[in-house]
Amino acid sequence: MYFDSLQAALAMEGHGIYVWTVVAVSAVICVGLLVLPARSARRFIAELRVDDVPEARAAPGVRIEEVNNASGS
Amino acid sequence: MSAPYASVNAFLGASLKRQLLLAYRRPVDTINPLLFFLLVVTLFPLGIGPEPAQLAEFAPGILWIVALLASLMAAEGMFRQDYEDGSLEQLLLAPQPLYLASLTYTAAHWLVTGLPLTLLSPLFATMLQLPVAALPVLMLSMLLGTAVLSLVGSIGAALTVSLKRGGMLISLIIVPLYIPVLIFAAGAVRFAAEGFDASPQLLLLAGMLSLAVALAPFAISAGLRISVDAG
Amino acid sequence: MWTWFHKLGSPPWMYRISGRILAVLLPLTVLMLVVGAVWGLLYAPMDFKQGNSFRIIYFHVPASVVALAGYYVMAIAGAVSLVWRMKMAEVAMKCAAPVGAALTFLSLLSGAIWGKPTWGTYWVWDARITSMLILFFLYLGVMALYQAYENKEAAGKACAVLSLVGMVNIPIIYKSVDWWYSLHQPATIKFTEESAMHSSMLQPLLLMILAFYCLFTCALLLNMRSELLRRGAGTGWVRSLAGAG
Amino acid sequence: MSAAQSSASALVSVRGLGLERGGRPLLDGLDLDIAAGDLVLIEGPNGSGKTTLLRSLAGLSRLGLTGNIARHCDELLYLGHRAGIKQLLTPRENLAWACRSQGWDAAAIDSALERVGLSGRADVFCQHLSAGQQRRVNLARLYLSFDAGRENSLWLLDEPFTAIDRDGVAALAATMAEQVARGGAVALTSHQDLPLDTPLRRLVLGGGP
Repeated sequence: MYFDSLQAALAMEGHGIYVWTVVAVSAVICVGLLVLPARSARRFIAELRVDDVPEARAAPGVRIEEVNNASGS
Repeated sequence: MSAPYASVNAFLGASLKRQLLLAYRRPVDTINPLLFFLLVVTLFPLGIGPEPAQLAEFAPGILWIVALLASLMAAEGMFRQDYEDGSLEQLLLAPQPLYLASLTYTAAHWLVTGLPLTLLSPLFATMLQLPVAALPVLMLSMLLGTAVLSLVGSIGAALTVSLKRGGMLISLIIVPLYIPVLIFAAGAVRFAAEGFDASPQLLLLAGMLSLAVALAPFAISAGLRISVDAG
Repeated sequence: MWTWFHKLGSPPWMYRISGRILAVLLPLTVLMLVVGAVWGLLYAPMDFKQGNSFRIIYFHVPASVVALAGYYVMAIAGAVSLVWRMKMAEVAMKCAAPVGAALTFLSLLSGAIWGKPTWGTYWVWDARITSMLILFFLYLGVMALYQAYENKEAAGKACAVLSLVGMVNIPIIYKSVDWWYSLHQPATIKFTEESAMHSSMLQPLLLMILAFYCLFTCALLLNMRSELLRRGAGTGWVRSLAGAG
Repeated sequence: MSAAQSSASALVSVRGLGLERGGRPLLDGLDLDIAAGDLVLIEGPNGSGKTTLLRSLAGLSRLGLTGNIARHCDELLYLGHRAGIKQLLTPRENLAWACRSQGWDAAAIDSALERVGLSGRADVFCQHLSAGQQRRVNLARLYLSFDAGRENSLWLLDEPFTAIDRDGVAALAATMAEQVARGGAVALTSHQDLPLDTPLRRLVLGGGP
């Protein structure tokens, strides 16, 4: 280890506050990047199980008629 | 071989003529950016003080930032009218390539916003005490730079024209892309004001213009197709 | 080759395979991050010019490098989605944006904190920092454009176009900012002057860069899985997943 | 006639078309050929996808679309809800622009404007015209297209009778019949029946979800 003691490592000769702040922010962002999407996916699956989304609706049908307008309609 | 060229030329001519005619019949779109420019230029001496030396030092940056903002303002409304009245749909259906149509739209837009700004820039520059020796470089940088701004701005306009609240969005999209123009153009004017040779920056601006002319119409066309479809 | 390409476009296949990749990559990423951080913070020697604040480099530089690379990943995914109309590429593009933006934000924040002991102020218009700020705007622009479109298919296409435009511009922006910086502030201390970096400092940095690349990949895959589930709501594979899981 | 043959002579042929808007399926697996001589009336309640289908046929709409649409027409005329009329141009100028690729001539524009009853207002800015008159400026394009007499011409008309009086509707329908008789094709959406006795194909889009 470069530092003599834990105290020295925390203080880093006066620069500790900056370095450790960056470490903390980085940790928060890294963990957030991994946890947030995973949690959102898990929650989505859980919600699905509760109110079981209905099957995708089929498109309504189309009718093609060949008519002579005079006699038809 | 000559027939397609002739028809392309005829299309470019007709399209440019139509856009310019429309701009002529609605002069407020041309006058507004100029008025905006004048207003903001007036604000700077009031904000930072009237000392000529100080103004002269900031003049290149001020002139170019205001030109950028004026161009941004003008870009926002570029396709709005055509989108709302359905002209864009007809443009997409036309047999002529959309690439050319995008280019003529942008060219017309530049002719009624960027070019007047270029022509009037010596006036604004004089108000801000920019040395007379720097005026030719200023005009040249405006000529090249505002054309790049128009091309880049119309990409943003094409992508946001179908959106209800496009105003702030278009700034966010476009301003980062404007930055190289601001840096080199203001740098060129600054160099000229300090008596150095500004031709490298002007050449870089010319290079950016070539790149923008070649590539921007693809993005504009794609943006217009998406916007008409999404609307 | 084509079957592979075809499979890549299939949401259930992608969901399954990404799960398997993550099972390996995620622990590895965490391990590399922890080892790299401990190595850099506690074992690497101190830089004599900047003192211990230099250790911020082990977070700032990897975040910056990967944030920039992330924009290229996003733009290339956008290009693939436009050219081959591949839905999966569009999902990747959409999901890369927030990850890249978060890393850009980390880069900016760590740069600002680093600035205080180095220059005595939290914000200096240094060329790197300024470029990162512009990159941050580029990311925000793509994300805001996506949000603004109600039709998400149109949103995907519009963002693909915008990120491609951004990709063409990034080298120009970086070069122009470099030139601008050299013009206004000739040669002070630069963050990333690694020319004389000792290998005992460089090794943990390289490890951290690798770790951040892996972190980006993991976060991207996790985001994509979440997005795939949402898009696939109502289709068979998501229903069976909900039933089985 | 087999499918392959019919698609060869079709001005636009649709295969396995699926349409979806806002997560709602509108169409699925539609096969449709519009051949020379066809007059197709697309019907259906509001929100059933009439306009979207017409825009897809024109090639304006691609979002949420699956399947294939192949166009083989030499001339495509699409008139949508938005008129494509510039308020600051006169009817004459608008038409000159609209038919620029046909190589317009002044006489054709005059005659088209006369047939829609706008010959007296040819040089007034469109912003001074009523809504119905503006619609008619747009419809004058149909006459111009008809007079140009291009082969394989396809008209796609979205609600062409909106804001048009009874006589106008009759004249318009007659023009469509002529266009069809001459070997062109027309597809239109409308809430009203065509006052015509030409054979008509009806495409009835589904009655809601």
